[in-house]
Amino acid sequence: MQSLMNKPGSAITQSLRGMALCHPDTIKVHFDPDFVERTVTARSGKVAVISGSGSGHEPLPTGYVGLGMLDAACPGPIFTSPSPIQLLAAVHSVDHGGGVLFVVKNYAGGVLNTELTIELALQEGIDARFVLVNDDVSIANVANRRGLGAAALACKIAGAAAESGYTLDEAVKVTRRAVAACRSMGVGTNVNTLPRNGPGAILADDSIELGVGIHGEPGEVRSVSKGMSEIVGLIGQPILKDLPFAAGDRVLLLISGMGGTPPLELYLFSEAIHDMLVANRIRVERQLVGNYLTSLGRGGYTVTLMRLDNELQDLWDAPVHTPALHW
Amino acid sequence: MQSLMNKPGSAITQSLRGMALCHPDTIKVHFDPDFVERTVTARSGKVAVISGSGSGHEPLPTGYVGLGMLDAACPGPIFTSPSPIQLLAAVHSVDHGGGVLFVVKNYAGGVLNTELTIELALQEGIDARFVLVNDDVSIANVANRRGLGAAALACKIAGAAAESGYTLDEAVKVTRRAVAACRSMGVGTNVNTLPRNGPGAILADDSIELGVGIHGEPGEVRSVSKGMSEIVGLIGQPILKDLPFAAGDRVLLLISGMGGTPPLELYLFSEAIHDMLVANRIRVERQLVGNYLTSLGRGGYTVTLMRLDNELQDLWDAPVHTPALHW
Amino acid sequence: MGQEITVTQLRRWLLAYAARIIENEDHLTELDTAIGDADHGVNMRRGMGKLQERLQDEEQTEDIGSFLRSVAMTLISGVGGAAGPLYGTFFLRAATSPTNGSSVDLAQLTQMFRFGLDGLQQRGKAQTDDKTMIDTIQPAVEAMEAALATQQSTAVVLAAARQAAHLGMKHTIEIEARKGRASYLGPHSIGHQDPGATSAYFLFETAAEVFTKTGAD
Amino acid sequence: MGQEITVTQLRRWLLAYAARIIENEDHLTELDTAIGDADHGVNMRRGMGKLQERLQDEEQTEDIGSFLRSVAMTLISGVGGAAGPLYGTFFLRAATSPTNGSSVDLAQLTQMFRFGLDGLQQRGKAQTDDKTMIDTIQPAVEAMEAALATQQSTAVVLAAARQAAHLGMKHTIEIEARKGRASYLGPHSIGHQDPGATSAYFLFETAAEVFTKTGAD
Ligand SMILES: Nc1ncnc2c1ncn2[C@@H]1O[C@H](COP(=O)(O)OP(=O)(O)O)[C@@H](O)[C@H]1O
Ligand SMILES: Nc1ncnc2c1ncn2[C@@H]1O[C@H](COP(=O)(O)OP(=O)(O)O)[C@@H](O)[C@H]1O
Ligand SMILES: [Mg+2]
Ligand SMILES: [Mg+2]
Ligand SMILES: [Mg+2]
Ligand SMILES: [Mg+2]
Repeated sequence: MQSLMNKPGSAITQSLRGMALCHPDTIKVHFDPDFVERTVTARSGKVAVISGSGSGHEPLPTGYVGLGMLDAACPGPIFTSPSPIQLLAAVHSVDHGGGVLFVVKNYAGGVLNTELTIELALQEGIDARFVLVNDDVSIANVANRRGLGAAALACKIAGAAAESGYTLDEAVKVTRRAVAACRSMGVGTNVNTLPRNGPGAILADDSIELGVGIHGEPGEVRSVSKGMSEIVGLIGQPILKDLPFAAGDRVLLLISGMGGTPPLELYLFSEAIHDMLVANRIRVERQLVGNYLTSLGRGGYTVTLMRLDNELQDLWDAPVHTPALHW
Repeated sequence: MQSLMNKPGSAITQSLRGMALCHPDTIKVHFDPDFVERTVTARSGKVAVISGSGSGHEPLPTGYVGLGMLDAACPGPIFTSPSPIQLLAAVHSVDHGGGVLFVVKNYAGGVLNTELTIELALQEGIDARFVLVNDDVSIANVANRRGLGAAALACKIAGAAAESGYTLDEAVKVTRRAVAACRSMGVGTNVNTLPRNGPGAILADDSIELGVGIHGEPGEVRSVSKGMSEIVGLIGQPILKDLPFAAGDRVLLLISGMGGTPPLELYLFSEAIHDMLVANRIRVERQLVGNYLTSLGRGGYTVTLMRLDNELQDLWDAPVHTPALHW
Repeated sequence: MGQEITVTQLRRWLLAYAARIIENEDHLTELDTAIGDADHGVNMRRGMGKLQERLQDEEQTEDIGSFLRSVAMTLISGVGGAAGPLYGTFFLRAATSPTNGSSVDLAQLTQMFRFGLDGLQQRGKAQTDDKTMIDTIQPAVEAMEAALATQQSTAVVLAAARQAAHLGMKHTIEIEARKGRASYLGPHSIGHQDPGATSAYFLFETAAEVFTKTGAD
Repeated sequence: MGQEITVTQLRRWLLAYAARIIENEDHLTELDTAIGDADHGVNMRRGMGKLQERLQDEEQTEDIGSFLRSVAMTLISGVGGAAGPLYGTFFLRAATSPTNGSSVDLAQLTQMFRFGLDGLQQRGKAQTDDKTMIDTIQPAVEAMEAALATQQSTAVVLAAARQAAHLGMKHTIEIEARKGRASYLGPHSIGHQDPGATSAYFLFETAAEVFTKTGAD
């Protein structure tokens, strides 16, 4: 059935239309250039929060559009950044005079396109800023760290801040602080299936890929015959040491499947993560477990920890009403 | 990474423990015999609603435990019915004197085990009944029709009825009516991956399997080079004609991924389904699109229509707070 | 004829049955591979392991009804699949035969089996010729009833049961499945012996061996 | 020397460029297959198609600034990937050179390229030897500036630019990528020519061809 997805242009357009038909109260879709906008109008002066991303990571970003989160999302082609034309169209549609905050994962295309969009917006007198998401500890060089689960968390924090009246400066500041409090890592359990490549290769039964990206970027192949606790041993220390997280910390735990991992396996992984956190005396104050940042139908998971303080926790708890998150 | 799931016994137990750690406010887990119970205690005299199912279909049934839905769920081994020992342990734990309603998909093992459990419960003076879910129109012989998405819907309707004070008789009656108003069909886009079999075969790019079950039961292989609207053409008529649904009907639409289909493809499918319903002047009053009834990580979807009346719609809208559904 | 069967003999029978099933685990799984989901041997083996544990427990009842009920619960928890609740129901209902006490004579044993068979049929809704364990158990019980009516000896009654069970089991090769997973195969199920009919045959094979030997003591 | 370049000549140059890229689509994709994600040819081809449409539009400006800005927006919407915003920025910033008017002389053309180059570097934060299109464009612009300082003819200045661009492009084979996707490969990127440096080379190759020919008219 690969063929259904083989014409990414029209498939993505149709899929967006389908999404809007499924969530008519929450989102509406614009085409050519493509972007998704929330239906609930924002009060004048509210900071607009926008996120662009290549397609294939759903629900990020389109599933996070709605009250308390994104004002608009711009989906690019599969695994490819949306263009400044899309981003600028979204700016024109959702700017309410409070300026625009972009949440951008740290990949060259995304950053370049967002920076160019900001240049174009500034030329029109629209104040626009961006927050870079770079939580992937599997990359040693911090400047090259990719954006993973913190992208979803940053959209929530920025959206809640904007909704509750933060100025653009304040919203940028707290969202940067949120990202700075996050560390993540990805584990692949099979190889990515890109529409153009057909089904991915399968890793050996006892092997995983450590530190994979969400676009099929390879990780380090490891044999893990001892199961989940062994995997968690391999990713737990790099994550905890990097911030570092310390005994007594309160955290938000996000465990996201990459799209092809059954809930059964995701919860199996969660169990081992919880045990690791208890052993390190880190308290899970809030958590999300499910498919929140995916990589088409690949098998695997990413785990993200965000160290909470009162402000971040309040923003996290603030009401949200989107296709993928609502409380 | 198949090996992580290769020891189903212990993997399922650990996964249940992980699930409880991820949703501590909503569910708690009992082991040996294994069952999941809601944390919110029910008022005395409330009908208890229980559903058992082989594992591998998550969130069904464990993700539907909580206020307004299931009092308890019993997960069996992968694709294998739970035993009467599990079911009876759940009965003992959640019976509040109002009797017990079991929601059972129509597969021999599930029915036999539930009927035996009911016999044992009756011997103890506990009133227990079951509602059979058999919504799969791909099977001509109605007696052999398998349970698909209507299982999730029946759990919601039964749970809401029980919560709002229906007697056992009344709850059974309305849940049977809900199931009778449902018709479903499954489409497979690759072949099932059972832990013991390793990765499934992949269908040709332009092929689907029509009328697959959720345990890898094969369907009819069809070439569908024209894409989603062609698929919807193949399943739409059998579903609509069977009830039959008629112009002017209000329906609840459930589109569930089988676990390995990316949201992008699921919404692409949704678009075609919506277009088909509009063409038949059937109004989608409520809808759920996501992974609600899965088949490990297989690619594919099931679509379920339930004809709504006021009572069913009110029960659907009633508050629910479970890991997988909450409003 | 007047021979009395106690819990001790029933236990001996079921231990022989468990051993026979365990010897035949692979064979049963092979049969289920052809027309089912390749687990009947595994299911039965798991249940028989639990049954052996249970039967080796020190604390034992002398009441046949309680004994059969405990066997039933062990099979229900141990076997799983369709066979678990079916065998479980067989023993659960056999336990309710009103003439069970601390021992049964041949007529009472036959009635016990009849109760089990009726329960099994009520549970599974299968008839003979549906290609299930009913094809073994029903002719065996009917053969016992017929032989009893003509006042045959224990050895003769149980030999008749065993032979009828064997014929029934072999007959499942020729017919199309109408119940259980094999029914999904329709006419393709023809030519294969039913796994459940096979595991049920061993009930009568071991009964003939154990009770006859006991009777000869 | 005193030759003036108008929007008409710029349009002719960019049409030649578009044609050259389209001829080389597969080559560019092959280069990106070795060290990137196999789409540079596809990306550029898509953008060049849109550029051709745009340049064939009837309604045209005579103002070089507006013309370049419209070229930039076309590339931004058409190319995608990293190359889209980079080429887009090059033309967007080239459009802001204060000496642009309805025509530019050789010095003003050079300044226009300098503005483009500076914008590109600001956007992508790459230096020479990072194995990107900068390795082509920076030496080319510097060569133009140096040749201008010694009062060379249009033909000589543009030949110098083309030669420097060519050397820069070939130099990318020898170095390790530090920017863009190829940088993920580290030392494994050595031995492969950078796709963006290659597509950028054609800017100067076609400029030398078109503007020199124009000058000879
Ligand atoms: N409705 C039924 N009535 C009687 N016996 C049945 C029925 N359904 C299945 N069986 C028996 O159960 C056997 C299969 O048992 P088993 O493989 O352990 O369970 P499952 O089919 O759930 O995998 C079949 O060979 C058949 O003899
Ligand atoms: N930061 C940068 N500065 C300058 N050029 C860059 C930069 N990053 C990438 N490039 C250029 O872009 C080219 C790749 O373009 P393309 O394949 O179209 O985009 P993508 O890398 O997003 O797939 C590289 O070969 C390189 O020359
Ligand atoms: Mg079987
Ligand atoms: Mg089975
Ligand atoms: Mg590329
Ligand atoms: Mg690319």
